[in-house]
Amino acid sequence: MKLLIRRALGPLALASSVATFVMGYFITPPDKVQGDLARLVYIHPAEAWVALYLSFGTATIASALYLWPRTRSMVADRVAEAAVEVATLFIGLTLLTGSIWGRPTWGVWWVWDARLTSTAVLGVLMLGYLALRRANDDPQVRAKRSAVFAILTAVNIPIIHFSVMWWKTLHQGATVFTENRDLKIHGSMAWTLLLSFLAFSLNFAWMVRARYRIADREAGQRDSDLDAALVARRTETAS
Amino acid sequence: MAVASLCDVVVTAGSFPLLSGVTLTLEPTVTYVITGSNGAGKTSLLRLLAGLEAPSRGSGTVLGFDICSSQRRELRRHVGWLGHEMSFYADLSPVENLKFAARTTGADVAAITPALDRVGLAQRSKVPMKFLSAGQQRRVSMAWFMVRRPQLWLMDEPYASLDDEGRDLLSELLVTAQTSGATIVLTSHGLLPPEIDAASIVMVGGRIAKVAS
Amino acid sequence: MAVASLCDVVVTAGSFPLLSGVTLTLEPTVTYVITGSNGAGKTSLLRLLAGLEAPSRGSGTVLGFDICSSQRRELRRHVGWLGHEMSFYADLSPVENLKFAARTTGADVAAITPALDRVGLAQRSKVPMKFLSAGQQRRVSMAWFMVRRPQLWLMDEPYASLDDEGRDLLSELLVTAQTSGATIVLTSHGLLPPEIDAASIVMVGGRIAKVAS
Amino acid sequence: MIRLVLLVAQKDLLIERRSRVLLWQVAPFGLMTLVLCGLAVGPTASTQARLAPGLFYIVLTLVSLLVINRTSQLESSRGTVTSIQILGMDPGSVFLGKALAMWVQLATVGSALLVGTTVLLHVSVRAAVLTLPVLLLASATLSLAGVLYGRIAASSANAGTLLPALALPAFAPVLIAGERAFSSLVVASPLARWVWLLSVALVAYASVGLLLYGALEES
Amino acid sequence: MIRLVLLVAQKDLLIERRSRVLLWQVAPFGLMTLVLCGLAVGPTASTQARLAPGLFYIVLTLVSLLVINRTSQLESSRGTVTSIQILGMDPGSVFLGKALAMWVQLATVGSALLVGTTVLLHVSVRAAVLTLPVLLLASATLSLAGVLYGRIAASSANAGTLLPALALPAFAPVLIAGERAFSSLVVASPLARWVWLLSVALVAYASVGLLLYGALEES
Ligand code: HEM
Ligand SMILES: Nc1ncnc2c1ncn2[C@@H]1O[C@H](COP(=O)(O)OP(=O)(O)OP(=O)(O)O)[C@@H](O)[C@H]1O
Ligand SMILES: Nc1ncnc2c1ncn2[C@@H]1O[C@H](COP(=O)(O)OP(=O)(O)OP(=O)(O)O)[C@@H](O)[C@H]1O
Ligand SMILES: [Mg+2]
Ligand SMILES: [Mg+2]
Repeated sequence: MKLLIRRALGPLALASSVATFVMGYFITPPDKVQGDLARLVYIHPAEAWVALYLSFGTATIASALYLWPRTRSMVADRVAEAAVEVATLFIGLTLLTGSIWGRPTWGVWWVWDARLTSTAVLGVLMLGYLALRRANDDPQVRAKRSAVFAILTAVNIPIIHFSVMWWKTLHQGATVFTENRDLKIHGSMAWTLLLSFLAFSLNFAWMVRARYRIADREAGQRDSDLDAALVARRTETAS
Repeated sequence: MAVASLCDVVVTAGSFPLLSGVTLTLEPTVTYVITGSNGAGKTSLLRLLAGLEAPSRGSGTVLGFDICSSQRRELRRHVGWLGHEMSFYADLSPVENLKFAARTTGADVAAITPALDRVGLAQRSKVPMKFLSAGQQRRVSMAWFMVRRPQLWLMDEPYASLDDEGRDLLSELLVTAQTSGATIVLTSHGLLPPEIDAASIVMVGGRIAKVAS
Repeated sequence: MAVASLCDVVVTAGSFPLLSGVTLTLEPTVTYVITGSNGAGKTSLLRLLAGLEAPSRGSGTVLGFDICSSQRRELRRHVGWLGHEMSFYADLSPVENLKFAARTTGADVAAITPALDRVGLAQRSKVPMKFLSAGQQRRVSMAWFMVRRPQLWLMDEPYASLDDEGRDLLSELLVTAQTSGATIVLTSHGLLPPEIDAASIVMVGGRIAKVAS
Repeated sequence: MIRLVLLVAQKDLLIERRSRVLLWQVAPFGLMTLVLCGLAVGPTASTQARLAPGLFYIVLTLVSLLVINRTSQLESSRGTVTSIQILGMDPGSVFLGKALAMWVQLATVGSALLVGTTVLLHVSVRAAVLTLPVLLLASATLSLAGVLYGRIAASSANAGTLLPALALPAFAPVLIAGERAFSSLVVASPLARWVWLLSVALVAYASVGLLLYGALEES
Repeated sequence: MIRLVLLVAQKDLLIERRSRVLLWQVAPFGLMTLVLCGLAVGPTASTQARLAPGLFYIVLTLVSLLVINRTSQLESSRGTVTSIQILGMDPGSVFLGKALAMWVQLATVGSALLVGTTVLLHVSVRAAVLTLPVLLLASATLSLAGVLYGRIAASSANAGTLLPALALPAFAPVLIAGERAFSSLVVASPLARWVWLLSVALVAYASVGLLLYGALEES
């Protein structure tokens, strides 16, 4: 099973991405109102789903596992780090494609909409997580602090979400997102949309695994460095 | 039962091994003095014994607490510490600092004023710690040991910065502590006063080179 | 001409007199050792001689500079300093720190690496200062003296925290400096090694109680 | 437990009383930022009254960053860290005690700022008085969160700049909720849900703190 | 003289490169404050374009407080202060060197913030590009003033909270001039006088610094 995952993950991610691209670009028809621009729907929502839910969910669970004494291991720490790092990339992409989409649709790059604002806040929180990791050298200390920070962030997400939602509904009328809902009823489009979610999720899994393996190799390297350092330290003389 | 027993403990900071495999047993009511050249790991060993550092390899117990687990916090309550650097809150006076410490650990608050008198700080006991001279700051730590009476005394170069009178006072304190059943571990670069009868631990390159009593 | 002559100098911090009237003359190429009990004002006197404190009463000159005027800054360039606390930038390594100091004072940059080798820090010369042990930090200061070769050496308990080898090194350094014409003032609570031939200054309560050579 | 909470709070407040940082430095900073914000939005009284709640809470957030920074710096020097660790205090109590002390400080500065806002930015006195309970709630939430984030940032390199980067995004909901509640009083619209949101945040931070503060002290 | 200026600047930038405070902590903080300000001011785009210059300069001021704090903290511990004093460097050069290093940092963060402002607060790209020279001028003035105030606050107890209280009022003119100049570009009105004001402030701070920095080091 494990072997299967290891072998199949990369090719599957690649294949589904290619399929999404082909379907999205050549097979599905352009939108009546937005034209070819609407094809961003095969990229942007899936990116957002990976960035907000899949990756941050992974990071939170891994951090909780690290903090729970019985399941504490550096594996969990590394998974959390990998997930947040990948999430930062995806959140950046979400903001980017969203802005690109927003410029022709809304006439501006950015509006103070609930979803946009909470995405931006979350993005900064993820940068904070990465900054925190860089500010501590000791692996144990770093793991603990960043795990607590990740959990705090997870607790914050619903709070941010609701505050921003309520805040917006007080100020702004209907959102743009409802207009596009009817896109989904076209058969080939719905399938392509679904496929895009699958493709981005697979890509996420593949990237996290790759990042994890780099971290693992670095840790292995550190371990053997430590062995060498121990030997060097032990041979220090009384001088 | 041994006060502390360490088995092949490694402590690292970044990628540097502060301790490179320490195996050691400390017996109760003995005074130990750790010697070794600069950077040999004396301070690091004391911090390990105090529960202030977590081993990255090896295992051990101190005062019955496992130093690899979260029992380290419990351990810390039972040791006394005197370090190179200034301790306590710099903005508070010795009296205020010791009162806070005594209240949180349940030590005897009434013993504070006599202890500060004893170490010769009666005059300066209401001045913020940061204004005290190097030796005076050390004396505040000595007063804290008198109030706290811990089971395990850990002192990093306690004789440094003290004048002759301070040194006599410290020796007296150590002798009384030892006879009343405490275990003492201190580091030193010089000779100890003759009244201190100590087993010696020699460190080289982050490990124990020799233990002799 | 005298290296330093102080006439009834008072230095205060807040309302507390750190020095309560010091009159003192230091002769060139002599080594002085200041002794006295904790809080007697030894560190304060050294700071005064370094041009780090301004007298609130009295007058004096050090190395020909008037310590009551803005010549104090000029004076500071000509003295060497070793204090209780860590010096230099904690985030930079010994090499980087010494390079910066040498460039700003015009000292010889090429002398830095040999000096660090000499004090036994070849291995640790690229680690940020804050990670060095107590004795290693002192050794960096010793290396700086070797590079700088100041006219007046001011050292606050230089022998503390050094191991035997470090102490020998320091004594050697002091002897060479003295023979090459520098004046040395240091404080100490213990005995000095026999090779150091020093005049003694005894302080009590912020003043000079006795000077003997 | 409660004894220890009070002891810790009392000690933090004693240090504040000794150094008078709040009175002489934080409060003037807050007032000054308020004036600057007033300048930046321009001189129209109506605009100012409309923007006042938002500006008030921004300033409060910045002030709390200063207070948090100060509180966690008290225990920052290496020697102090060691001797506090040696006391082996129960982390939950330390957490609550420090938050209590910070709450007292934030509520004090906050009230002063509220007076400033009323005077400088033309908010009605009625709205300002009515918003006081919300302010107490918001500052309690900020304190609990602040102690946690302060501890996460503390004693890592450059805590002074790391803290704002970590805590500011997390403070956003408190800021929004406080601002909305205040605005509701200015323009009369429902406010219950904002109080509700603040209370949820308060409980969330208190529980996470009690559970996880220990894990942070460990390190 | 110039050699010493460069040496000092280089040393400060080296420490920054070692610790990466600017990249990981100050820049995210600035972006977040911008988002928060956008939130607090409310979502209508038109209001935002008008308020954008003011908000931008407020955020820049807060960011510079962080940078100043960090720069003066480098020399804060007692031992370090002593050994720097012992080098007896020419105070004028130290002043200019530190200001230079700070300028590099502020200009970098400022440009990043400008991009953020353009995207988030609907400023036209043209106005943003045209305001860049003013930004460079304003950040140079802030740096010079910042080093001075940082030095005044440093090594008194609680520098971290004293600094904002001292420096913020002094930054007000720079803030206003920068904001006005930026606004002039947004709504097209004369801007020369603000550039003029900034230049005067720059020269004034530079001269005061060169003259008096020595007096500060003395104490
Ligand atoms: C910077 C700008 C934008 C950001 C940060 C952003 C962010 C997001 C996020 C976080 C989601 C996931 C929501 C969820 O699954 O709960 C999402 C979904 C979506 N976005 Fe955007 N978005 C932006 C601009 C746009 C624009 C301009 C459009 C189209 C006109 C758009 C169309 C959509 C659609 C159709 C979905 C899926 C809707 C759904 O599943 O409810 N987005 N976006
Ligand atoms: N800033 C200050 N404010 C008030 N009192 C101070 C201040 N600095 C030092 N003192 C006091 O001045 C006296 C002299 O201090 P100094 O550091 O010179 O003593 P010392 O002789 O070096 O002592 P030690 O041997 O302990 O190092 C001490 O009693 C100290 O408490
Ligand atoms: N955080 C750290 N990162 C890297 N190296 C460190 C760190 N802390 C200490 N070291 C190194 O670990 C070694 C042991 O330090 P330690 O303080 O235990 O020595 P010590 O025996 O107490 O020396 P001294 O007699 O000088 O006080 C030193 O070489 C020091 O440079
Ligand atoms: Mg040591
Ligand atoms: Mg002294």
